Amino acid sequence: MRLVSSVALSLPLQGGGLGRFVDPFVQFVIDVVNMEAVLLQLLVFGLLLGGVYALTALGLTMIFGVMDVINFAHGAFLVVGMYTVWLASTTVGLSPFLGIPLAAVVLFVLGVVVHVLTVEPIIEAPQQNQLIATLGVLFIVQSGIEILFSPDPQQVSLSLGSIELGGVFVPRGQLYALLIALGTMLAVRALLNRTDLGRRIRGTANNREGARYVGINVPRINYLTFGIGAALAGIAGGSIALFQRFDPFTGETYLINAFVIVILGGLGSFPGAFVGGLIIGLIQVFGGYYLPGTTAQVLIFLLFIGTLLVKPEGLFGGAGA
Amino acid sequence: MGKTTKSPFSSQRRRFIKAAGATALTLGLAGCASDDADSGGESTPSESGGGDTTGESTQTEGTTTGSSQSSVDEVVIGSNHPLSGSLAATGVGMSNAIKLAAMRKNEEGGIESLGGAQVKVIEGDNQGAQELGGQVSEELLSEGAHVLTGCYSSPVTTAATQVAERQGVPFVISIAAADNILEGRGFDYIYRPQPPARRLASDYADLVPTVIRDNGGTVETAGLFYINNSYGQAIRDSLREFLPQQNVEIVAETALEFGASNANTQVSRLRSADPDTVIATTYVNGGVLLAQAMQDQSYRPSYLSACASATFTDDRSVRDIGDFANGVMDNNYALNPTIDKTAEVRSQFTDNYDQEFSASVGMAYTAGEVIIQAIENAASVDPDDINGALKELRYEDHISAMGPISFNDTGENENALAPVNQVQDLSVKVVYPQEYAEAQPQL
Amino acid sequence: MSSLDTVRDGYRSFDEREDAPVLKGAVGFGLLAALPYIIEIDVAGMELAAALSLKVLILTLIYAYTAQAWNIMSGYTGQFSFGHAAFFGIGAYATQALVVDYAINPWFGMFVGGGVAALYGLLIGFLSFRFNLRGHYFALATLAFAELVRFVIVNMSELHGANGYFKPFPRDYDAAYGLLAFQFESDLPYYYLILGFLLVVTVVSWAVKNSWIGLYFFAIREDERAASSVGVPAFRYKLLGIAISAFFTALGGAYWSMYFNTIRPDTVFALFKNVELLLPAVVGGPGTVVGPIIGSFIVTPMSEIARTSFTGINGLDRVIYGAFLIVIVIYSPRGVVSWPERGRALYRRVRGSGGEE
Amino acid sequence: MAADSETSREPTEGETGERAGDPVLEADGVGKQFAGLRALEDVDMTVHRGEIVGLIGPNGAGKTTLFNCISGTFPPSEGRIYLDGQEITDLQAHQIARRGLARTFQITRPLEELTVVENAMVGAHIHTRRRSEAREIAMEQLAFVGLADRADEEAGELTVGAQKRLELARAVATRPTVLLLDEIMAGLTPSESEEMLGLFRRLRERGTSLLVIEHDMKAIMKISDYVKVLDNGRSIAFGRPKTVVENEAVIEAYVGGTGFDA
Repeated sequence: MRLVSSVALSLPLQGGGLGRFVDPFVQFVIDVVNMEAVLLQLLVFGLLLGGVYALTALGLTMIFGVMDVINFAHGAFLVVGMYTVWLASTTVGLSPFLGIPLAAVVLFVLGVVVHVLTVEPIIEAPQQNQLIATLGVLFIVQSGIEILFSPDPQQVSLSLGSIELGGVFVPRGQLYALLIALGTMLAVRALLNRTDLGRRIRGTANNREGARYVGINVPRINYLTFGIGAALAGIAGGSIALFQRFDPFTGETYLINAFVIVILGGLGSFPGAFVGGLIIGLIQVFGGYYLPGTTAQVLIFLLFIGTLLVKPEGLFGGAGA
Repeated sequence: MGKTTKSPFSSQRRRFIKAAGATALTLGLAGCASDDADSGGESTPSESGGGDTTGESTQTEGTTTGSSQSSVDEVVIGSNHPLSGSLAATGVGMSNAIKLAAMRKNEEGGIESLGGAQVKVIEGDNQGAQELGGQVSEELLSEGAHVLTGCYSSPVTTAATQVAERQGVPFVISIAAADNILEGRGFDYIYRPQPPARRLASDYADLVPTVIRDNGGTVETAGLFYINNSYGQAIRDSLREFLPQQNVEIVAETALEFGASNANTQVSRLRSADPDTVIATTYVNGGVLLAQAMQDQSYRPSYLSACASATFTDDRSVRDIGDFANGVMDNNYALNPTIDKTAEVRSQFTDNYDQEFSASVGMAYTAGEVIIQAIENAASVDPDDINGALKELRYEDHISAMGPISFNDTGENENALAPVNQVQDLSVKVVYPQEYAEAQPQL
Repeated sequence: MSSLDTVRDGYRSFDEREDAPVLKGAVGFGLLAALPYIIEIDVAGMELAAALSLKVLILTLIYAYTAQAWNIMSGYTGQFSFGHAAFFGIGAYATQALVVDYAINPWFGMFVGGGVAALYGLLIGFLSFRFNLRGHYFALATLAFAELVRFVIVNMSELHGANGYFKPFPRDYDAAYGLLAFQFESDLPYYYLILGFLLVVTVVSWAVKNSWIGLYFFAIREDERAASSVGVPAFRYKLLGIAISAFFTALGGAYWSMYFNTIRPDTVFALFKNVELLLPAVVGGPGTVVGPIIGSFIVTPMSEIARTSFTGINGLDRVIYGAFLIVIVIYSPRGVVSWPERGRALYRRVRGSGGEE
Repeated sequence: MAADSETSREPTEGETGERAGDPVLEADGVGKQFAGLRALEDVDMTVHRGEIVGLIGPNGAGKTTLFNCISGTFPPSEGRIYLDGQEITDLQAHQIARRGLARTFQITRPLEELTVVENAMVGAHIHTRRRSEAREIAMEQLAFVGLADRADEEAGELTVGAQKRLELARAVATRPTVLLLDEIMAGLTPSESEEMLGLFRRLRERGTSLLVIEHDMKAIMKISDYVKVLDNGRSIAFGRPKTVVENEAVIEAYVGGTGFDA
C-alpha cells in the first residue's frame, strides 16, 4: 500500500517509457482502494454511453445476424433518423420523442427500398459485393442529406440537463437514450420470440437453406429484416439527436463501434448487443479517464480481436438470436 | 503549349474538358524537367502562366461571369476548399469569403493598377481529401487562375501548395494551421497570413494568463481538453512548451476522439484535477460537447478558456451553447472590431451567403484581400510579379485583428496574432490586446 | 463460318501461343507508358485529358497497384481482407519515420516497411487462420487490426502522434532529386515510377497465379477442405498469400508517402482507405491479373469525372459515385473482366436459340 | 495387431493368414467424441496393400467420422492410426495426403471455378511444383476416369456423376497408397456405377489400397475383399463379404436399426 500511494497523483502526462502504460492501471487500483467517488460517476457515464452504443448496434446485429450482410448503409440510416427527428421538430414542431417513432417508420420504408434496390439482387453474390453496394448507399444518403440540408451541424433544441443523485450526475438525454435502448431491445426480443414473424426470422437466421425447405418465404423475411434493422437505426439516430449535434457524417463515427459490439455480443443477439454496448461504453469511459489520449480505443480493438479469435460466436453467441 | 487556343466550347462541356490545360501544363513542365533537370524551376511556369492568360477563353463557370479578351481584363483567383464532405460546413464559408473579397474589389472598380480589371474567383472542391489537394490546384490553374488560395485542412494544403510552388504560382493559405506546411520547406511562392499552430499556442500563453492576472485573477494550473488529431495534438504540444514559461502548470490532459458523442469522461477528468483554467482546443462540435458535459456535471473551472477553438469564436455555436458560453476566453485569429470595415464586410457576407461570418471565414476573407492587394501592387497578372508583390507586401487595411500583414522569408506573416476573445452576452468580443479590444475582459 | 468466327479463331490461336501473356502484357504496359502522351491527343476537340489528368493517372496507377497487391491475397486465396490500410500505412510510416528521424534513404525505408508489414500480416494471418476465422469474421478482424495500428500511432508521440510525418528534402538525406532520392520535381517521373511498381507487382501476381502457388491459392479459395485432402497446406499458403500481399501493399504506401509529401494516421490508416485499396480489384474482377488494373481505370477516373462534372451542387458527385458502385456490383458480380466472357455466353445463347447447332 | 482381437471374436475363416501384402492402413482403438457424444468407440481396422475393403453400416454408424479421423479432418479422441507403419494420428489433412492417403467426399467438393484439369492438378502438385508436369499427371488421371475430353470445362458445371469421377481423379493424382472413397457411387446411374467398379479394380491392380464406404450392398459385396461393419460407432463385424452378410450382429444392426439403405 505504501508502495502504491507513492505513485499516486503525481502521474506524468503522457511521458515516455513503460510508465505510461502501467501508471494508469496503478492509479485505477488506488482509486478503487480509496473508493473514489468519481468511480461511481464513471460507471454511470459508461453505462449511459454503452446504452447509446447498444442502440446503434441493434439494427446492425439484426441484419448481420439474419442476412449475413455487412451493412455499411447503417451509418446512413442513423443519420436519416437524426434528420427525421430534427425536421419534424423544426418544421411542424413535433416533439422529438414523437419524432423517434416517426423515424422508425421512415427508416423502415427506406430500409425496404434500399434492400430491394441494392441488396436483394446480390444476396447470393460474394460478400464483398454486398459490402460495396451498402457502401454506395452510405455515400448516396450522406451526400443526399448534405445537398438537401447543407453540411452544417444541426441540433434539436432540447436542453434536457441532468439529474443529480448523491453527487453523481446523470445527463437526461443520454438516460432517455439508454431507456429507449432497453425498451427497444425488449420489444424486438419479444417480436422475435413471441410472434410468428419472429420465429420465421430466427429460423432464417439459423439456417437459410432449411428455412426455405420448411416453406419460409426467405426473400420476404429478408426485406422485412432489412426494414426492421433500418427502423432500429432510425430509433437509434433519433435518440442520438436528443443529446448530440449532428451533421450528415455523424453516423459514420458510430459505425465501427457498432460492428465491434455486434461481434462482441454475438451475431444477431440482442442481449449480446446490449451487453457489448455496455462493455464498450465502460472501456471508453474508464479508459478515457485513466489512459492518455484515446488509448482506450486500442483496448477496444484488442478486446474485439480477442473475441473474434477465441469466441467468434460472441459473448452471447451460440444458436439462435 | 498550344492547348489554350482551341476552346470554343459550350459551357456544359466546359467542365468535362477543364482538366486538359492542367495536364498540358504539367506535361510541359515535366518534359522540361526530365529533359534538363534544372531548367524546370523558374522560367517555364511564368511563361505558361502568361500563356494561359492570353489564350484562355473558356471561363464560363457556374460561379463566375464574364470572359477575358485581353490579359488585363480580369484576374483570376483559384479557391481550393472543401465544398463537400465533412469539412464543407466551414469550407464553403471560406470560399464564399474569397468571393466576397473579389466582389467588394470589383464594386470599387476593380484592380486600379490594371485599368479596372475585374477580380474573378473560380472554385474547386477538394472534399478535404489529400489526394485532391494538388489535383484541384492544377485544375484551377488550367482554368486560368493567376494565384491560388486554400485549403483549411493541413494535409490537403500541403498537397495543394506543392503544386503551386512547383508551377511557380503564388499561393496564399486561407487557413491551415500545421506548422510544417511552411516550416523548413524553403518555399518561394507560399504565404500564410494566419498564425500557425505554434503561434496560436504561444499567443495563448503570452496573452490569456496576462489578461487573467491583470484583472486580479490567479492562474497557476491548467487542464487541456483537445481533439485527438493532428490539430489538437500540435496545439497541445506547443502549450506544453509555452505554458510553463508563464508559470502555468498543466495538471490534466484529456483527449476527445473525433466524432465522440459526449465529453462526460473528459469533464470528470478535468473536474478531479480541478485546474484554474481549462483550455479547450477543438472544432466547433468538441467545444459544444465540453460545455454540455460541464453543465451536466455542474462544473466550471474558474476560467474556462480555449486555444484556437472554433467553438467560442463562432457566434452560432455560442448561441447554441447558450449562457454557459458567456465568459469563455479564447485566443484565435479574430476580426478587428475596432474598424468600421469589419462590420460592413460582416453584414455584406451574411446578406449574400446566409452564413455566419466566423473567425475562420474572416481569416479566409483576409487572405482574399491579401491576394487582391498584392495584384494591385504588382500591376500585373504574371505570377512572378504577384509573387514579388507578396514578398514586398505590407498590408494594413485588412479586417483581421493583427498588425500589418507582411511575410518573412518562409512565407509566415510576421505580425500574425491570435488575440484574446471573450464571449459576452452571447457574442464574441475581442478583449485583448488593448488596441483591438472592443470590450473589457470580465472575470 | 462467319467472319467473326475467323477473327475469334485467329485470336484463339494467338491466345494459345506460349508467349501470349507476355505479348499481351507488353502491349498493355506499353499503352500505359504512352498514356501520359495519349491523353493529350486531341480527337475532334476532345481530349482524354479531360477525364484523365496526369495526377489522376498517377492516382489510378497507385490504386491499381494496391488492388493488385490486395488481389494476390484476397482475390486468389479468397480470404477477404478489409484491413489492408494497415499494411499501406505501415509502409508509409516506416519510410517516413526512417527518412525523417534517421535520414535513411526512403528506398531502404520502403523495404523495411514491406518487411514489417509482411510480419504484421503473418501475425494477423497466424492468429486468424489458426482460429479459423472466415468470411465476414476474417474481414472484420483485419479491419480491427488496421484500426488498432491507427489508434496506437495516434497515441504514440514517438511516431509523432496524430501529426504524422512530412517528407524531407532530398538534401536532408544526402541525395539529389531523382530516382535514388525517390523524389522528383515533376509528376511525370512519378508516373513512370508507379508504373514500374505496377509492372513488378503484376508480374509477381501473374507468376504466382501461373505457378503451383496460384493453383493452391485458388484451391483454398474454392474449398479449403477439399484442397487439404489432396495435400494443400492451406494454413501455410494462406500465410504466404497475406505476407506477399502485405509486403507489396506496404511498398504502395511508401510510394504514396513520397508522392503526397505528408502522412498522418488519419490519411494512410483512414477507415475508407481500406475500401479504396480493394475497390478496383472487386470492380475489375477479383482473382484475375488484369482485373485490378482495369478496375482502377474505371473507379478512379469515374470518381474524377463525377467530381469535375457535377460541380454546381456540392456533394452530388458522391451521390453519382455511390450509385455507380451499386450498379457495378449488381450487374457485374464477378467484375468487369467477366463482361467479354458473359458477352460471348450471351452470343452463344442467342445463336443457339436461333437454331444453329 | 489390431485385427487380431476381432478375428478371435468372429469365428470366420482366419483371414489374417490369407491377407496378401503388408498392412498399409491401421486403426488401433480409434474413438471420437463430439461435445460428449460418442461417435466412434474403440474401432480397430486394417487395410492391406492392394486390398479393397468395404466399410458399411447403418446411417449414423460413424463411417464418415472414421474417414475424417483417418484423413486428418479432425484427430481422433482416442487411439492411433498408422499409414505404412508410420503414425499419422495427429497429423493434419494435408500432411496425411502427402504421406500417401487421399480421399473423396460424400457430398462432392469440386473446386468449382477451376477447370477440370486444374482440379486434378491440385492433387498432382503433391509430386511436382512444375505446372507442366502436374498437368501431365492430371491429364493421365482424367483419362483414367474418362474426363480427358472435358479437361477445360469449369468443374462447377459438371454433372454429379462427372464430379464424382473428377473427385476420384483429383485424389488419384496424388498417387496415394491408400484411397478412402466416401459413397462415390451414390447418385450414379447403373452404368456409371459399373464403370466406377471397373476403376476400383484397376486401382487395385496398380497397388492402391481402397477403403470404400458404400450403401449399394450389391456393389460392395462384389468388389470388396473384406468388409468392415460399424454400428453405433462400434465395430461389429469384419470378414469376407460372404461371411459378413451372414453375421447375426450385422443382420440385427440392419434389420433392428434404421434399416437397410441399399
